[in-house]
Amino acid sequence: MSGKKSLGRFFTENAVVIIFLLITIAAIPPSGFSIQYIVQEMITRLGRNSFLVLALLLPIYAGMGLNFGMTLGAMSGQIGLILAINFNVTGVEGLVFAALVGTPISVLMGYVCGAVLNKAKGREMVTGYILAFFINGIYQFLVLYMMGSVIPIRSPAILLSRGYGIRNTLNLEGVRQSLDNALLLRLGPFTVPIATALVIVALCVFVVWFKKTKLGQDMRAVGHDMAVAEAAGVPVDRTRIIAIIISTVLACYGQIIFLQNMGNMATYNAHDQTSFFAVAAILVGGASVKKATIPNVFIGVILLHVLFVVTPRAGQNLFGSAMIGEYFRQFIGYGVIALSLVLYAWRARKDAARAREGLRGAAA
Amino acid sequence: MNGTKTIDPKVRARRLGIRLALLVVYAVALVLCFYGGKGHAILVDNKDAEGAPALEGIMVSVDGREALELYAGDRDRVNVKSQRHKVRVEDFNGTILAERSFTVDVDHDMVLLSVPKLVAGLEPFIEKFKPLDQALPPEEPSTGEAFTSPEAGAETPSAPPAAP
Amino acid sequence: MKKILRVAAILAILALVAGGNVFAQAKAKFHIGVVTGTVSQSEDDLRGAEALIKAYGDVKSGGMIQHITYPDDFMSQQETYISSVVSLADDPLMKAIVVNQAIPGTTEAFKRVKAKRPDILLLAGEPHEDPLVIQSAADLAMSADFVSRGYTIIWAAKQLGAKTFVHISFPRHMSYESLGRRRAIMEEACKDLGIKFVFETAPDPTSDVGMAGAQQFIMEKTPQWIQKYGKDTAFFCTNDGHTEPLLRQLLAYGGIFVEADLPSPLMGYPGALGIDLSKEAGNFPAILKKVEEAVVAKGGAGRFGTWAFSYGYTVTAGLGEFAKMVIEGKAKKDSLKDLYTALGKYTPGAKWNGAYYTDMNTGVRAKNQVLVYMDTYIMGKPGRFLPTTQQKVPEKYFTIKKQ
Amino acid sequence: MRNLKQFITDFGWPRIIIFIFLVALFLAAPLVNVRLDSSLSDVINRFGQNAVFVLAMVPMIQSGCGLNFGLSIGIIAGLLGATISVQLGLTGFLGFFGALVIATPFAVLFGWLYGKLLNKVKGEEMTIAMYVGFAGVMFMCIMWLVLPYTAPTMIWGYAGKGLRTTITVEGFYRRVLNDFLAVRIGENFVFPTGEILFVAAAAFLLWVFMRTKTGTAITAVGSNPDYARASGISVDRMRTISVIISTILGAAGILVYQQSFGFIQLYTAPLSMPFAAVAAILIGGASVNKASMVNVIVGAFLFQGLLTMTPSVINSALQTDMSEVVRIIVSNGIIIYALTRKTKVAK
Repeated sequence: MSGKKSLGRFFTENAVVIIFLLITIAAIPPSGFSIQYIVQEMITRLGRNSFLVLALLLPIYAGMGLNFGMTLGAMSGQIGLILAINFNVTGVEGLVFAALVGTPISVLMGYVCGAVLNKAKGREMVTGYILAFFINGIYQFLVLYMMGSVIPIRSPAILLSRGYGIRNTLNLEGVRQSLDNALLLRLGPFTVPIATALVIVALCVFVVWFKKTKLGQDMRAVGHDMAVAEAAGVPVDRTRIIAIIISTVLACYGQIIFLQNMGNMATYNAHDQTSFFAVAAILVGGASVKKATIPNVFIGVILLHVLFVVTPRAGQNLFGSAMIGEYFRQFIGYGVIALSLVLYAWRARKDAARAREGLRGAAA
Repeated sequence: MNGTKTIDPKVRARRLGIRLALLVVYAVALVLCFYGGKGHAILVDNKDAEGAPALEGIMVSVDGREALELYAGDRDRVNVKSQRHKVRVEDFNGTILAERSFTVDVDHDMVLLSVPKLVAGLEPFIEKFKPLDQALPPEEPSTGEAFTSPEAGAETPSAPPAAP
Repeated sequence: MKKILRVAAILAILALVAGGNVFAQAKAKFHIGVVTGTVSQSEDDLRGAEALIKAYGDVKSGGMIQHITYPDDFMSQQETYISSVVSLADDPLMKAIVVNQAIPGTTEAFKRVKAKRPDILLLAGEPHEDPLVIQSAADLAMSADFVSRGYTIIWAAKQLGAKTFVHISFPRHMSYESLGRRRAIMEEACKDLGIKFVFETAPDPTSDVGMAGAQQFIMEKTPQWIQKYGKDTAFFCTNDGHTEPLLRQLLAYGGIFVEADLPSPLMGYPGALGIDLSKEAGNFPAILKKVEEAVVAKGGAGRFGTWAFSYGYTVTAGLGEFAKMVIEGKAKKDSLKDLYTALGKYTPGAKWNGAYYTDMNTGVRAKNQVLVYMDTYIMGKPGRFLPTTQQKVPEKYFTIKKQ
Repeated sequence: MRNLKQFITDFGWPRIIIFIFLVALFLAAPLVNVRLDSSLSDVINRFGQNAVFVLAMVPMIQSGCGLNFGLSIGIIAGLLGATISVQLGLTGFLGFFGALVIATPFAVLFGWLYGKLLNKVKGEEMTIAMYVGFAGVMFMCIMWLVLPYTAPTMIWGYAGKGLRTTITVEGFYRRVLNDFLAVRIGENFVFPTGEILFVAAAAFLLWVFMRTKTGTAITAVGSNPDYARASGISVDRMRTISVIISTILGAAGILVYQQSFGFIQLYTAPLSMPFAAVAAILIGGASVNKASMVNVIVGAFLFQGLLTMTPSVINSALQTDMSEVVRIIVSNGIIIYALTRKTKVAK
């Protein structure tokens, strides 16, 4: 009985990963892509997206759910990039410059986000989501109206010709793929951006190390039970804010890495989907609102992006309509987030109910 | 954070020191990146300059990159990073006419390097590029190149030319 | 639970079809990738791709055309867009990629394709990126002539008796070099022809109000604009989504409409008028006739215009055809004549005019960007063509800069 | 006195500020050549158009399910009703109420499933609702393409299949409510009597319902689930009922919206609609777990007023397009404000 139960448990716990794996495997043949293409695309996308997804880990440890507020960090990174392009700082230095400019902004944003989320305990995710919309308004105000009029912009190439505001699409020519190309490894038919990979590995090491520090321990305590942590003398609110600040700063760097690979930045929209894709990826990788590990990140990025690469074409080849493939991809994207949230919430409730019953049984 | 124990003044001083140091590191890193990563476009110009007529056929190489082939009246563009650079001018036989290192003002996004002046040993052979028509505020993304000769820069600025 | 069932159902479908799908051996010697918007973004472009599939077959069934679409919110999903264009280059038989409309990100996508497969011919229809940017990557870019039309549309409006010209747009579009420059030309042309020029702002459909909010705004404001500027006012909007509610209100309240930004009998009219065109599919003269009847019935005779053939449709289909001709060696990729031959296949009898794009700053004529336009057809009893293509556009307009 | 102060600080300030801002906009309108009468007419019309959506928020808030970010589910039901009604060729009042009748069973079914789902995820309703709504909309995008509709006014004229992005309801039920007993004052002001009556009727019915035995039970579940359970109320059942009602109201809301707007909007159009309704009810002073009819009316009016007035007045005044940004900041700021207010965490 217990074996059966544990098998069932394995399935429920990994339902999202399993379902996703099945859909992905089923969708690869009809897409008609070569394995070589898919693998190369995976390598590229791991380099491009992992950093952003890793930024989600700390707030989950701190029990704040999925940090939809990471979009704030992405916006900070974009401001850094805009300034780097403005001063024509190129190459890896340009990226570091953008990151340095983005850091204080994202720290501030992270603080604001953390403070707001502290006032909305229990509703962090929705609040973070709306907060991203709100800050997006401020970002637009800053970039579209302040830059060029209040904040001096010297490069006419990025300024709208009306004299203020940044152009809609920026060509990141100067920094384009500078990190990726800094150290390229050719592995048979594949190219691997080693420098990017090293940065990501460094971040993983940081996360592992951070969990062991006093602050990391505090974070886990807060994530486990705020009241208990408070009683144990952990400054709950402060710890939560720090978790969000770190996450926001990482998102800022992540967005810079993402955009240098894209080579092209939609000034007003590049951050729109950042949190959506990152959250979808980590959930697909088997993480939940309360629990996430580094392997979740990589499994998630691979699975989600393979699916995103193959579904439009697979859908098209199966249904004979390119549009259906496209809609299907988006449906899967939203659906999987909903599904994994539901599965998690449902499981958590069942566990709680079981615990309560156990308690009652004991009482009786 | 009330309720926490009062902090030892020594610890406090150390904390302050660390924070200040971090701030300095931050500022230094920012400046280093700015200067090191600052890109400049060098317009390598082989036109008649005051006191130095254009040279017939020359090969100009900046920082040891693939040499540009310039005939009299030609102008080409090289994108470089940071401020100190080397330029070497040869004729088509490989005789070195001049080899110099030079500095670009960090504030100049685009500079004009006059090869005839360089070869003739006239200073300054490098100056800030002034668009011919300052009246029109530049607005196209490639205005910088707008006034260079057509073969030089009708295209958008490309990454520093490695091997073609 | 619902979710699980749903996913399970889709899985089952996938498995079934995947199992039963026989991968037909490709019969075509080469493939052409076609990228367009979905029906909800730009129907005409997509229909052009369907026409190509009809003519040359789908890659899936051994034909020549591989058609994919880009997401509706393409501004936020550049990653998806770029990688799906690049994914076309995975097919070793792929010899050309046609993108219509070439939304932001196309240049980057083309650069990646070029890096991977330099042999692929890259054609961009109606690029959204600045001319110099797209020219750096595309083998050929083709746009509606935003220079000449800046003048001809105003000229046509004057022919229809307009006293005021209202230009409706929003910042994102005005930040495009082509659209911003056309606006400046229109403003100048209005001054010269004695028409009052008015610029009105409407919400961007790709912003968070969505298409619904944007259309709602046009619905509400148009009657007020007509009241403010009078019925002898010609309206022009840069966004396709705005066109339908605008036309609808103009038909109801009066006003003049010369032609849409990307003119087509399918643009706005069928939706605004609720016309059934299923029988006329693909037959543009018949479509035009039916649209005209509906417009006249609404009292819009002599005040509403369009191009006789759909621009978006023609660009997709024509560029696809052109790509095929080039690959087969029947055309040269820098021959304007050959391009017109390809376009002409889908627009029998239409009068075209066009030129290479000239960069204003350098005066360099780009050999890989073509600007084209057609005669404007004014619907009425009987309808008539305005000879816009024969208008000599005064030289000065070619040097007007975006402001 | 303290109560009044408490009231203002707790409920009032954002509303008061927005109200003052709106009044300022109205006062400024004539100065920048924006017609007051037509603006007012637009505001009232938009109020009617959107009030039912806002109304749809109430039952779920009261039952403790939080804000209905998954309102799109109801909208989809309404869209099904609308398209089927047009497909059947129903016109006039028959068209509108036909659509309503057809949409209701869909709404009940969807609402039931959706309610069941939300019962499984107590505490996480809002986030999940949002994604369920998104996924539903994307799923329907596929459906709109493949469902076998044939009415020529609805399908793509060119292809002969698949529904259009926007479908005109002209000749079916366009403005049937708006024009019913409409009062026209002057050239530019029209009072859409029928529409407002419909909204009033819907609000009244909901008000009455919330006072029936079931209604009070729903409120009880929302304010204290443990107590409700103890007094023998089935918490899950009440929550499901509230979700079903919310979904039906969502369906009715989109129909009211369509008849006034003149188009049925399909595909991705419903994605952003729930946010406007959420913002509106929060502006109206509702909290995440308490909402009243007053909140609905005030909220819908203030929010739509803001939406209508800011673009026209600010654009005319400043000659910029900044109003978009102002609107984004204001409406989302209000939602944040409401979400961060100290409330007992609804569980």
